[in-house]
Amino acid sequence: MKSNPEKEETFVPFHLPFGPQHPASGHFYGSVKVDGEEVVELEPYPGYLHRGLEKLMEYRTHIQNSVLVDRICVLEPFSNEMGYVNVVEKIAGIEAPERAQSIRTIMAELGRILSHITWIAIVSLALGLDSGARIALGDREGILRLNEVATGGRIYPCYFIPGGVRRDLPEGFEEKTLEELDYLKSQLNLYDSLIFRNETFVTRMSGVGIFNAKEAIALGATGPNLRGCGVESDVRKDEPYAAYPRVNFRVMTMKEGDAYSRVLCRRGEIAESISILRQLLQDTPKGKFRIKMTTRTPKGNAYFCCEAARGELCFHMVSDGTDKPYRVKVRGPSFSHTLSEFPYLARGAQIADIPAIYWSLDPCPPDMDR
Amino acid sequence: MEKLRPKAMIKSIHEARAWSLWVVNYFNSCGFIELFPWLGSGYDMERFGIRVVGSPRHADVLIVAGYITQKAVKRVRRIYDQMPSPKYAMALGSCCMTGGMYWDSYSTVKRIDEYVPVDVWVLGCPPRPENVGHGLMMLMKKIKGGFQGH
Amino acid sequence: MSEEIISSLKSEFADSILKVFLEDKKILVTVKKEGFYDVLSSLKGMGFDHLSDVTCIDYIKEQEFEIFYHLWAHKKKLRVSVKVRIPRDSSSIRSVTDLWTGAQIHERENHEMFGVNFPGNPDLSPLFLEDWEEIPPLRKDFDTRKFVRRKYYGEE
Amino acid sequence: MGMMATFRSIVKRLRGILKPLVISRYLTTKPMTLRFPEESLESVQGYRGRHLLEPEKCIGCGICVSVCPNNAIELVEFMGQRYPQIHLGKCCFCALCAEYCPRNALKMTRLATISIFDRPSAVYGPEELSKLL
Repeated sequence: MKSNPEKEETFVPFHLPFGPQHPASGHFYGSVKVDGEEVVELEPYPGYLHRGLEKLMEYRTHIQNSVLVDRICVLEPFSNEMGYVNVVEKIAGIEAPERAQSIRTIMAELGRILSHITWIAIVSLALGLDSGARIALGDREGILRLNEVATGGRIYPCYFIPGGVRRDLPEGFEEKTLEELDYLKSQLNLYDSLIFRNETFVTRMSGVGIFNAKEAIALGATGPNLRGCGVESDVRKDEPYAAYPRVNFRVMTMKEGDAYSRVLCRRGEIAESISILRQLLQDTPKGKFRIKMTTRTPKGNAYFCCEAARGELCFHMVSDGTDKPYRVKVRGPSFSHTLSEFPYLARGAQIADIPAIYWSLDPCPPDMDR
Repeated sequence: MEKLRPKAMIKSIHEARAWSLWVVNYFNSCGFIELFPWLGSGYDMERFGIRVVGSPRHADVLIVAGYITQKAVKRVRRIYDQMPSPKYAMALGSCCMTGGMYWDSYSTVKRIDEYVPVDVWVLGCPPRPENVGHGLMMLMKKIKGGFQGH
Repeated sequence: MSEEIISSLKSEFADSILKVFLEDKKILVTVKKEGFYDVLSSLKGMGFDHLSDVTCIDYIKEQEFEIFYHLWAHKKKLRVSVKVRIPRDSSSIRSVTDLWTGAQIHERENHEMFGVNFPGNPDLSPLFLEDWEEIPPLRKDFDTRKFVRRKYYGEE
Repeated sequence: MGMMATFRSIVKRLRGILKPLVISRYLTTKPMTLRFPEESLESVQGYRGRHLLEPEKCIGCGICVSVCPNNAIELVEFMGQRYPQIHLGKCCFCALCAEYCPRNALKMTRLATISIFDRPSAVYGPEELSKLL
């Protein structure tokens, strides 16, 4: 610590609440011990959105759980459904039909773009760039409209179900999606000039919240936060699932490991997701979109990982032969972002950088508390 | 207040209150996502004079935007106490009315109106932005009609 | 790749490993409670540097907890799950925070939700629940519906 | 050399100020804001809104009661037969009841503007369910 010695015995840390009702903290209370402008220690106090979902899942059948499970991460419901549905199919030993797999991948990638655009809005609101935030909030409506057309639900689609998807894509969905993707591709340039290459955004984000690859791996970082330090790890490439083997895309990695490189990783991922969607929408295989599955799953346990927008989302389910899971453990990506990386990065930072570091990790508090 | 001022003035006070609702910046769970069109440029609630303010001291309306956990209900109640009266509360979604999705969860509060008197319930999980707008219109009509709030 | 790891594990820890097998590109290791820490530290040496999850499962009929450590090797692109069984009542198992710093919060959550004690973990204070007097909620003998009826709906 | 450095920093400052002005193209395009009560983003065909019950098809089997994750549906007596009564304050609009109804008696409509002042008006009995108010 840089605090001078003669102040040592009179130094009383001042607790600054980065509290639950803070415009940039989103229901996560961090008690920040501060020495002047510099953060000495940040203690996370999560739990404001803890509903005990893992306990509730033990009382509901698999079909009811597939509706409950996309409430885990509010900003990106599709990846939770993808994880839960695949782990149930793994235990039951069945495989969703080809068409269902590519529909699931299409909706998961749309969910990833939606989650990244929502993150662009929140991070520019946290740093005060309001015009970019308002436009990003307005752009979400296009993808929400696609969600509504395909699945019937705006924010919570309740669309994936063990054995496939609940209904087929309506006709004309491909053209509408391609149109929307062209619009989003052009909006990316607008975001570049408004937010990503904005003078204040760059100076506030670069050189802040730095950790190298070794520290990031030790802390349990995954997803764009780990790719920001140069480690090429993406579950879609390492353990391909659904229709990802048929798709080729580039894993975006940066080297510096500071807040700005994580931002650029996410920005690159939007462009990659758009190209993935274009490849998927060319040839969605025909055929059944759902197969009948018995409600009971055999005894056994399974572990499935998928790549959510924030990182590695893993489901570990134990089934005891009834139609209700015996135990489901969800490893949300934000669990390690907020509780082990953020306190590590906040040590030694300035107070003004706390929101910038916090939102460069893109945490989702309901995903952390479950 | 009724005795001292002529009727026309009282009516205009209600009208002025209805058209200048200030919402405290505490959006806690799923309903917060459906307020984006209202905060942003989708429906833009500034057209109705509804503004988001940071501190409860300046706010009139507390929007309870979803399920409330046992830990968060203390903060919600404290924020509601800090708001100057006349103040109103609006509840989004079914989770604060009857526990909704988490009716058997050990850590969420089942009825929010045990802690915060709610004036308008907006149903939906989460409610559509049009439904939230409908709720705001109903709250404004209720205030214009002379509802004093709490 | 995974066959060498399985054979080296078998040779090195013949006594403390009960079962090692490969199941659709994942290595599953069942370990006795005594030798579990050496197996984990040797796995970390082999390049399994990412601890993705510490899962605790409550088998109330056999009065045992089962703890899973899910590891992932970034360079080898391989996943290993290590399974340990510990008695349910005086459940305590050595903390692996010195191997992976990210494990501290996983163990803290399992301590709050199951009551498993992790000696060596720097901070096991409550994480999600505030002033909670009941037994740890995720255990099988805690019935959340009975608790909710008593506390929120007022029926006994 | 100082001249070039200051010149370059001036250019950098100017570019930083002028670049966000690209937003001025929004002056000419149609505003994104919808005037709420008149214009609004209507829900699409197939959106999961409020339920609609067809009493003649319903056989009172109670499958919807068991499949609902939130216990929002009960069977109540109405004109001699048992029909579902849905408490919209508990419902999560997931349409599992509509999907698993053997007689397709329960469907989801596009109507989603349901906001009320008091608690009891959230309970929709069989007669309210069968009429689209």
